[in-house]
Amino acid sequence: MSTVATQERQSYLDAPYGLASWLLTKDHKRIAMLYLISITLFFAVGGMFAAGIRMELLTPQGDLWTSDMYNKLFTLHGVVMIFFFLIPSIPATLGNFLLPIMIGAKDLAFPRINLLSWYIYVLGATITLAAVFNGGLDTGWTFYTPYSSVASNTSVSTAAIGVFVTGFSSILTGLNFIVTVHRMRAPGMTWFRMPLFVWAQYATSLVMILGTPVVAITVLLVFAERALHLGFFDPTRGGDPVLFQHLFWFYSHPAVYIMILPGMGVMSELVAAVSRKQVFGYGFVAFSSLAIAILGFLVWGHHLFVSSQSIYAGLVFSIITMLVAVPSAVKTFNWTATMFKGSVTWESPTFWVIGFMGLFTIGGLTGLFLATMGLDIHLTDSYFVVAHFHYIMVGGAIMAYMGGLHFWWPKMTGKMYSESGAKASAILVFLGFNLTFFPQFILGYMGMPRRYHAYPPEWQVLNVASTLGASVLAVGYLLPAFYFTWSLVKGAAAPANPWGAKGLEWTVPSPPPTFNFDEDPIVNEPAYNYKPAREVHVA
Amino acid sequence: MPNFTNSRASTSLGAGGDLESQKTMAASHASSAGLSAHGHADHNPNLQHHFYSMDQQLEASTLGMWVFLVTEIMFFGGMFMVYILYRHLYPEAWVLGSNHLNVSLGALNTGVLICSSLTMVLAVRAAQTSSRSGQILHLILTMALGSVFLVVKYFEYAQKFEHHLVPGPHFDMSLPQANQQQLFFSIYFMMTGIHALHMIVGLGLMMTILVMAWRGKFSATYYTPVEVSGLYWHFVDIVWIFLFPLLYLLGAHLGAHGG
Amino acid sequence: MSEHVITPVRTYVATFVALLILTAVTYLVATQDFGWLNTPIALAVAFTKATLVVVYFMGLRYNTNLTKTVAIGGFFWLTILFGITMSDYLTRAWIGVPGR
Amino acid sequence: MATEMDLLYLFIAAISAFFVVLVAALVVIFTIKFRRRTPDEVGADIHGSLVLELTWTFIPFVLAMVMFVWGADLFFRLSKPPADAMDMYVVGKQWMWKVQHPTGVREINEMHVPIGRNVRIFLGSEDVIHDYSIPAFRVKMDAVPGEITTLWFQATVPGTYHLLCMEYCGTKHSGMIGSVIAMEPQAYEAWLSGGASTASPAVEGEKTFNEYACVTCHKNDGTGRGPSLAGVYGSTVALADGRSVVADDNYIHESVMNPQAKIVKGFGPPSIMPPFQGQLSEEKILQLIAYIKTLKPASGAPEAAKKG
Repeated sequence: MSTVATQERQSYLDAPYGLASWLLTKDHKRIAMLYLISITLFFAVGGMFAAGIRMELLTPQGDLWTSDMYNKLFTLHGVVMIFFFLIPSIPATLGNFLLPIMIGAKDLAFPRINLLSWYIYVLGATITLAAVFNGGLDTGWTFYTPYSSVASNTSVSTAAIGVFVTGFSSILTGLNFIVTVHRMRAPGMTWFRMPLFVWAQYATSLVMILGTPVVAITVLLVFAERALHLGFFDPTRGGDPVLFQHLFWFYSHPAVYIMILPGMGVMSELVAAVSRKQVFGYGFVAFSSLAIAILGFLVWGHHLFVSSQSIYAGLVFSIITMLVAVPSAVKTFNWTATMFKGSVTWESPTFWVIGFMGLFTIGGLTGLFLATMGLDIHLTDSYFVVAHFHYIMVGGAIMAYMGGLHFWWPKMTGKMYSESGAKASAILVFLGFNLTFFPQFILGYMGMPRRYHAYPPEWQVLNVASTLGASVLAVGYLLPAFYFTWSLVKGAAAPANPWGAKGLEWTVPSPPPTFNFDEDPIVNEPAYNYKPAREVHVA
Repeated sequence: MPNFTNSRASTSLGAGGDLESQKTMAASHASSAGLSAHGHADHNPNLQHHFYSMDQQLEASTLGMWVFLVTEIMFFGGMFMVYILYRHLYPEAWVLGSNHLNVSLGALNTGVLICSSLTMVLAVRAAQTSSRSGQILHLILTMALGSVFLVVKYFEYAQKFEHHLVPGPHFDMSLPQANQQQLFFSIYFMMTGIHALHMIVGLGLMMTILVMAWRGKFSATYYTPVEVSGLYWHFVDIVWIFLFPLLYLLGAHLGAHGG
Repeated sequence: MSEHVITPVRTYVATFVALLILTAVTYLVATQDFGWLNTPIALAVAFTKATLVVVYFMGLRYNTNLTKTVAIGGFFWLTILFGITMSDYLTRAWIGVPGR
Repeated sequence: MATEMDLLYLFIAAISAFFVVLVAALVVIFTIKFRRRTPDEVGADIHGSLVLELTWTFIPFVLAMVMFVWGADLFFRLSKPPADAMDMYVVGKQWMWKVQHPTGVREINEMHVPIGRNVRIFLGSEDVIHDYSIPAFRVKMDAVPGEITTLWFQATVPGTYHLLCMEYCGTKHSGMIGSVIAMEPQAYEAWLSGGASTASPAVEGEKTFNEYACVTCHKNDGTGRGPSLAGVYGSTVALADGRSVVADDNYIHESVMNPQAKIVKGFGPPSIMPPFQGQLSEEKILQLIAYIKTLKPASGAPEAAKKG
């Protein structure tokens, strides 16, 4: 192992040193680290709100928090987790760090705009936190009018501006990725030699570019209605509250694909690397990312089946929602097929892969229940929906984010983390997660509404189980904080390719130098080109 | 922990296969991806380190601006959606509301913006032909026309305030279908307000480009900032091209045009 | 595309004049009552003006096919938002009244 | 309907369980069976197979379509209330449900219904969006301010069932609950007669119709300045601008709130009817509609309203 070479060559972590060099950096790897720190903070904040919710639901009568406090808790849990953790999580950290290296570029197309994206994220976060500290927000993360524009007296306007500003952070990230993938690929890196992670990031960026501006204007209209009396959605002045729902879900459903597509990209990489095998059906997996991104824009109406939407429009939305489930199924089957006849390691990333496969499949399939119009009448706005989207977002996106973080941690920090700690954390998260959210499917079918501060007593047992699961889940998520920081201090130096994986990022030392490559790479073989042992050319 | 050591000579991934053949093959790929021959980058002071050639930098910047303009299209698209629905639900109220708008000022503004597009494009052309004076002249003209647009806008808004046509507590409720007209004016103010904001941002952009042009930074080999801000300016003009007929000319054929 | 083609001033001025004429046309057409045709004409004229600006002033002519797809893609996505949302509002009354 | 929904639920649950078990089992089996034996072992050189891809694209597609068709059919049947249903008027107001029976008996947060009869509910909201939901009957519909929505069900087993508001509506969203009491028909009639004998919505509607001087313009014999409302409910009305609309609840609701929106042909723009936005509460409008529904075209009336 060429450990000596890593030391004398300056890695991006210690090239220029000092706070200013970090806060004014234009290096995509450092910006990824800045994002990593900020979104981990917000993951903790969102997690605390979730803990507040779960503690309240231990007892049927709402005796821990007042109902106003509870409404603020679930609203802020939603806003913080979605806008400040899930949407930026994989694209802004793993995506920012790896995309340029994976396609052989020195940096993203617009490094300064990349830094601006982080500052806009910080600005948006500050404004939203300002809203949290003076009155909080109790409209639900969905801001439904006319409650948000007329009836709520919490600081909806400030939170609306906070979300509006944060939206531009993900627009700029998306813009950067699209231009980089189109214009900055190394010689020889054709579209079909790109890693599937890059395909997923590209598809996610399309959704960021085409969807986020619509929620920006929608949230701005709510702000204008509250602050300037412009009555867009005000029923007393002829406005239509359902129009808000159309505009809001036009972005917010594709937003859930912004959250899951990068996770799928990470999974394609991890499955290939842990089984050291070409991803099964590369082309199908790549195009299913694009299919999900594009079809994702035609299905938002399945959130409006019971909100006086025309039943004929409901038909169109329901049938296309069924179509958008097919690419996800194709991906899942392709990942499973990739592991067939692979050489599957039992190192920690495999635990996250298996966790993802189990939970994401349940999450995806429960989406079919809600896409079926007949069932949605009973299930919408119940805990069934809460369980479904948590299985996708926590079971899918966060499990993949954790897996990706573990898989690329040696590359990003140059340190190895404790394998046993990672395996324990994966198991705890898997068990805690299932104990938290599976009972909610049953609660949902029994009719327990979401966002309820107090509930009829016969549902208490399942809620207690769910809260128990939530505490196990919390421990599972806290563990990495310990062994990752421990690895930074005491971790062994990571070799260039600890997992023996294929990909341009594994050909550069860990942590990589500031400009990624000493010599510009030339690519002349397909991605995941794992050759059987005898042909390995050992220099 | 075994790993695939990479031969120091080149970081190519190929297992086996001699170096020379890879280089020639890659070079052919290089030209297709618009990169100059591998390793040899244009030596232009404005070339940023992570680009290979000025062409690649220009293409990336224009593509970047076009993708940004798509986000602006979707941004204004949200407001047009509100416009379309409420015009479908309350057609008469829309015509009544539109009759309150001053069509001549609107038409004047459209003309002003089209002229500013012309001067903008001549400014870009002046940069392409490295004529510093041309750049400065046309940039100042564009900014002047932009300011004229904003001044005319100010007068229009002043008129609306006078006639109590601003939605809110002092909206003139005696108008027929007052609530629905209040909806029309909500959309009118939101769309033209956001458009005016974009004009102001555009003027700020022009100012920075003017300063850079003054310092003679732009020439035939490096005019990306001028072209990119030109794209933005033309987009703002296109938005107004759609706003004018949809807001101002609704009830024109009914002839009842108030001040 | 190493050498960027510089458009002669004539083309720019011609596009400029065309745009002014089209604005006048929009105004004149709007003052005549063509019934339901008024809006489609206004939109058609606005679209031609917009395409003129995009193709000539914004130089989409010389750009790569990718930039062209980006520009067209942007407007196409608008039609998705408008079309499907309006499909809800236009078909709400189809359910009719029970018993009829 | 509820049992069929349970059937559909079990059908999809079975398919989902099958695929979850299939994927989970395969993943675990492959991880164990093909575990890495030597440190530099590499997986087999398999790229993919078109046949497999097509099969696991086609099969999920077919299954999804079956779910779609069954679900859509059930949804349509649940969206079209039968004609013979008993009308109930429910108005959601921040954090309580005001219910009115066809005979006029009023209730708050409670609703007594006879079993074995179709019950159709007209939903209005006075402030924000609420959602009238009875999980036991598997029905739910949003109450949107500015609109009237409908839902229907048929209670089969007597008992008390939860009534829950299922669209977030503010502080006491979780307090906006109540119960639906399904009773034997005779018990329901007994309860009804025992209840406060207030006038039925139609009678209340007629009182409002006279009180707000609607009767001065809307005369049944068509001689009034406004269009005759006899038999208008459900008929197709030709409008002044050439469009023709079905006169359903929302049309009447909108025409009362903002008469200029859809002016009937012959009573050309501008309509002389003042807007009642803000003057009439949702409840009063629901009663007005109940009254208008009782107006049948008088036999031989000169200008009988056009049949739908």
